[in-house]
Amino acid sequence: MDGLLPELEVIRKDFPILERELAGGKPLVYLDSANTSQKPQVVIDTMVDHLERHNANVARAMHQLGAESSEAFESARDKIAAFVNAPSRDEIIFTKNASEALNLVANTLAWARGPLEIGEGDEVVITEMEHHSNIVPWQLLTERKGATLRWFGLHDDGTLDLSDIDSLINEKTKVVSLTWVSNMLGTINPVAEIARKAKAVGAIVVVDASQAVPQMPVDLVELAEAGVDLLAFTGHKVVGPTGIGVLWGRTEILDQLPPFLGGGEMIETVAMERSTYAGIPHKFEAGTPPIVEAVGLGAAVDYLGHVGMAAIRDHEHAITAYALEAMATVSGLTVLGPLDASLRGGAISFELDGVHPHDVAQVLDSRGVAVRAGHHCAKPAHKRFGVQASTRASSYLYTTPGEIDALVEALEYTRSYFKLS
Amino acid sequence: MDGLLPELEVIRKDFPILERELAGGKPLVYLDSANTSQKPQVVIDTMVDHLERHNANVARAMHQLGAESSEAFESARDKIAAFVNAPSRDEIIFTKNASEALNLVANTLAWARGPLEIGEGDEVVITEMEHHSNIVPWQLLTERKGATLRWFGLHDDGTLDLSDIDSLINEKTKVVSLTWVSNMLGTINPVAEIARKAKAVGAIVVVDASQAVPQMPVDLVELAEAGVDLLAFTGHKVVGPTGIGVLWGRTEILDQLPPFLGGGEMIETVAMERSTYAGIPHKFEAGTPPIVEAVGLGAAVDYLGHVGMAAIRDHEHAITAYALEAMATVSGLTVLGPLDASLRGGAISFELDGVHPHDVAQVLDSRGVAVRAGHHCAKPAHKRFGVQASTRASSYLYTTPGEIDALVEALEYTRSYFKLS
Amino acid sequence: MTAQDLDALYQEIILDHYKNPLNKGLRDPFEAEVHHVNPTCGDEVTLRVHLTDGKVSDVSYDAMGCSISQASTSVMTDLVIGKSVEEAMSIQASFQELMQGRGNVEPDEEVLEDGIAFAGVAKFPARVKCALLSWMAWKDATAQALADAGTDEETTNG
Amino acid sequence: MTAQDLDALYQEIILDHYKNPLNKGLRDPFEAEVHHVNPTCGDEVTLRVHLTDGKVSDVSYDAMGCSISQASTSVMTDLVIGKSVEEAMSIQASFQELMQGRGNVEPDEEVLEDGIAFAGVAKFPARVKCALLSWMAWKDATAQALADAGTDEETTNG
Ligand SMILES: Cc1ncc(COP(=O)(O)O)c(C=O)c1O
Ligand SMILES: Cc1ncc(COP(=O)(O)O)c(C=O)c1O
Repeated sequence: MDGLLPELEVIRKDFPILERELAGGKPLVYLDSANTSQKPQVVIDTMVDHLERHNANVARAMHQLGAESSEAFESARDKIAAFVNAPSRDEIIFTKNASEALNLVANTLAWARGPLEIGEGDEVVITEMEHHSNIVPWQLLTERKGATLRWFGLHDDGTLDLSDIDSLINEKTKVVSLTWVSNMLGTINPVAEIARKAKAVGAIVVVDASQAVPQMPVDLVELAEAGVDLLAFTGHKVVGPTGIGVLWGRTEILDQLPPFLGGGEMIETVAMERSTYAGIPHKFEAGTPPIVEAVGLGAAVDYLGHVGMAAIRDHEHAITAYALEAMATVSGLTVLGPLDASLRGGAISFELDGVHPHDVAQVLDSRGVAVRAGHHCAKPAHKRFGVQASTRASSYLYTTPGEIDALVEALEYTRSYFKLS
Repeated sequence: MDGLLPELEVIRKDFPILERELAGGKPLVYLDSANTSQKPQVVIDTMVDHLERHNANVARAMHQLGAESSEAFESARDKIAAFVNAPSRDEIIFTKNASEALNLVANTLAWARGPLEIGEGDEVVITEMEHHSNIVPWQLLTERKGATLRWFGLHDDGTLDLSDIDSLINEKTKVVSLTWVSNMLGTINPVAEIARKAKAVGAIVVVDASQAVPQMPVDLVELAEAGVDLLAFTGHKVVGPTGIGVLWGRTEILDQLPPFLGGGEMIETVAMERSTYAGIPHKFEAGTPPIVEAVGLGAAVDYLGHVGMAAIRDHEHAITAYALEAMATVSGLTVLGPLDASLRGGAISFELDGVHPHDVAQVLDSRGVAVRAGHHCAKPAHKRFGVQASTRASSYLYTTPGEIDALVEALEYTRSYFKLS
Repeated sequence: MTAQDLDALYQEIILDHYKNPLNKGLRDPFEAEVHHVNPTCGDEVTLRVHLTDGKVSDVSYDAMGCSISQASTSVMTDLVIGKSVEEAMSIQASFQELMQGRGNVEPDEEVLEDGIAFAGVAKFPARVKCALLSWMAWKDATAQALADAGTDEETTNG
Repeated sequence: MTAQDLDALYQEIILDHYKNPLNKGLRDPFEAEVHHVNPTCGDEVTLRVHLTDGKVSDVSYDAMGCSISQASTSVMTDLVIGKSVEEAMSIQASFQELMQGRGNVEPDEEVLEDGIAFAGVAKFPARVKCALLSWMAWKDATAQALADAGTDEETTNG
């Protein structure tokens, strides 16, 4: 098959969990990577080495362990900045996950004064395919500030309906926030094009790249040129640990935003009467940061960089194309989202006529096939397609065509288990 | 020496980093545990096992890995609830650190409406010995809402000056937030007594237990009875990993607070127009939580529980008494904070006449002794004592009297290095 | 999980109730109506209770969800309709205990009848919420109806 | 770090400047005054610059901090006072480059004079900020003085 990672079997060996045996001696077929990715040994080992040999708090400690830990932590920032080609490494802010990164933006905008202030009559624009983490923060912001939330709708094929872009993005628009790749439909959105439109009216552009960064090369210099101001992603979906996310922001914007959480590390000086704040990135990193998590994430992006993000994109594309084709042979199966693999990422949500997604996932699990069932934190998108829930299979760099075969075989078994054939 | 942990050498073997050799072949003398604690092998191994064998996202997944991961994550909550004897396990909210826990409270209070709303004329009371993470959030809240920040001063011996408690805590007081154990002075504050006063005027009582939970048995049922409403601590100081903190809150208060971060997991249902939110603890846990960190923290509190928190308190007490006595022999050394070990925790900040804390820490480091120098995120307390910075030695369950001897010897060396004798 | 576990989960009785649910639909009269959601998957139930003289006269519902949640709703209505509120509450408690028992609670067939078919569900933490959705909705609705009745009485008495 | 490293850090020259700092105190006249802090440890410097005809006529300061930061301030004033602004800026740049070079930059004694004693500091990331505190303050103050002068000229020309 064209496009697969050439050393797929070697890569699989890097991920210890892929050798896991499930109940009944079933091998694991992990197709839930859009939910969270598995971790290569090198990420785990790097974290262990840090905890066993270099553990200390950062920034504050003068001793050798402190210097080692600070060095490891700050070079993780360098690595991540390089991985997404950030204009400046100080623009990389560590959060606890992508959700916190998005909330950081919405929450500080609520307290911003001056040009970034949002109030009555102002509008925030999102899309109907957003993850809840890119909906609720904007609902909270607009409700609290008396602004209006608006959104792009979707075409039946799962792409964004941009027909009303000129009325949606107008001089009242203060923020446009959208996902680059949908975690439900798989759709890849034209973020640069939308960013240019938003810039033209002076709006801030926020991109949720939680599903994009794992799957494709990201060039923030280029995106910044198109007008993207802030971008969020999460560690656990890029073969890194939980407990860490990343917010990238353009320096001029970050400098204008008020602080988010207050406390240790984010200050310049503190008196009981008033405090002044540090510059970026520390201004937004109150308290002891996720140190071993940053170190793990550094190892993760090194690992992905070593495999090559272009190669990973091609692999995902090949697997997705193969999966879409194979799944089309299952009768009663309807894919939600674009059917052309080149327009989408590797998350494939579907319906199976007559079987509820929970039951699909349960039967699949009895065959060792791990998929997700539910609304995948994208309830409005499900509603748009008239369904309450769906089943989602999602691949990653370690996924083989054989695992897709196992999925399809398990889907056929599901149909027969529920006596549908 | 009375009170030391009986199996101290066995305990030390549990902490791999304690075998670390520093530059020049020096053994590590780690006296920076108030900054962050070291991790026992069982915490590291539990995290590795989770990452290598059970890694999956929680709450959302129907498959076996998902069930295992969710079970591990939620039983960590059970363990932590039991460790601090929380009235209900659903009152344990995972945050990224203690700073986020404190900010969660201050930030949601800023948006609270009804009885918890804070506005002009209202007062928030803290103390002069707070960590910046328990100062800045309240400065932000009071500034933003037009309320007034007030604070307890300190006696020369480093204890709280409670002489004006009746005027400080009055009918305008909406929140009283204070540290249980000072990270700089070591002082243990009478939180129950202050909570009772605060309750009498209907104020919310927040306790920063970042330095207390590591060092002494904590009984939240008892504290709740005294009137404590919310309590924060941080994973990395209780031999757990970074990236996780805990907020405990009384159900009635948590239910009244609006959501903090919006997104996945914290919702009941989401529509584009409006959302409704889940009950506690999930309401305050937006996005993928720190899963492997919670699992690690669960192992950490199991470990501490196994050693016994009363035994750890006695050990800390014995080591602190020994250290205070030994340090008194160093000429020109002044301890900041109570000199009676029974009134304090194990963090000992001091001044050495004629040598700046940076330089003290640097020379100590050349002898393998790791201490912290600076303001320890407690600038106002330093200012109160007329100093800009101090050196701080802090012990934990793995600290030996021999390490205190090494500290004192290194302090003498520092004096001679800077030609003070 | 194995094929055997799967069969333990999807008992014939469950699949029967799923295909042919009892007491389906929303009916009048009713004293309380609630809407419950399973936040994880979006499964929903709208449920009404009608009480007369301390008895559960009717439970009607409109629900969307998986086989487990649908079958559980059907079994629940069948078990509680016609019982005294007290008895029904105790059945609810038994079922909830069974579901939350992680597979360690022995079900009482006398009390739970077809409900014992859900014993296997208790071993699947992710599915426990499915099985409990309508039972919790019923408990909530009944509590509301009783509270309103109490208020009415108070009002009447006052 | 070893005792040798310690001696490499605390060069005699550094300890001399620490004990007997040059140009200490705040003096008039000055065109700009700044206050810089090291957020980690609270070390502070208040620093004034006096420029005349493109020359650094005076740098005066009030500072609290460790031996490295105090000695560095003393050396800095000694190096820049009397130089042209341009030359002083280039000395500042050399010193900053040395400090941020992680021990891989060879110091130029011609340019940095006593400043080369700080070469050892570059290997201690936690201390680099100490050594740079007053140098960054001087750069900031000088930039402000120049900007103000520019504005004044503009105002005069306008
Ligand atoms: C008393 C006290 N409060 C709060 C904190 C903040 O904890 P964290 O940095 O983990 O948020 C600390 C530790 O740094 C502390 O000692
Ligand atoms: C598109 C998208 N946005 C946001 C998130 C939130 O990420 P996290 O749960 O790590 O905060 C996710 C993943 O759950 C996602 O897929």
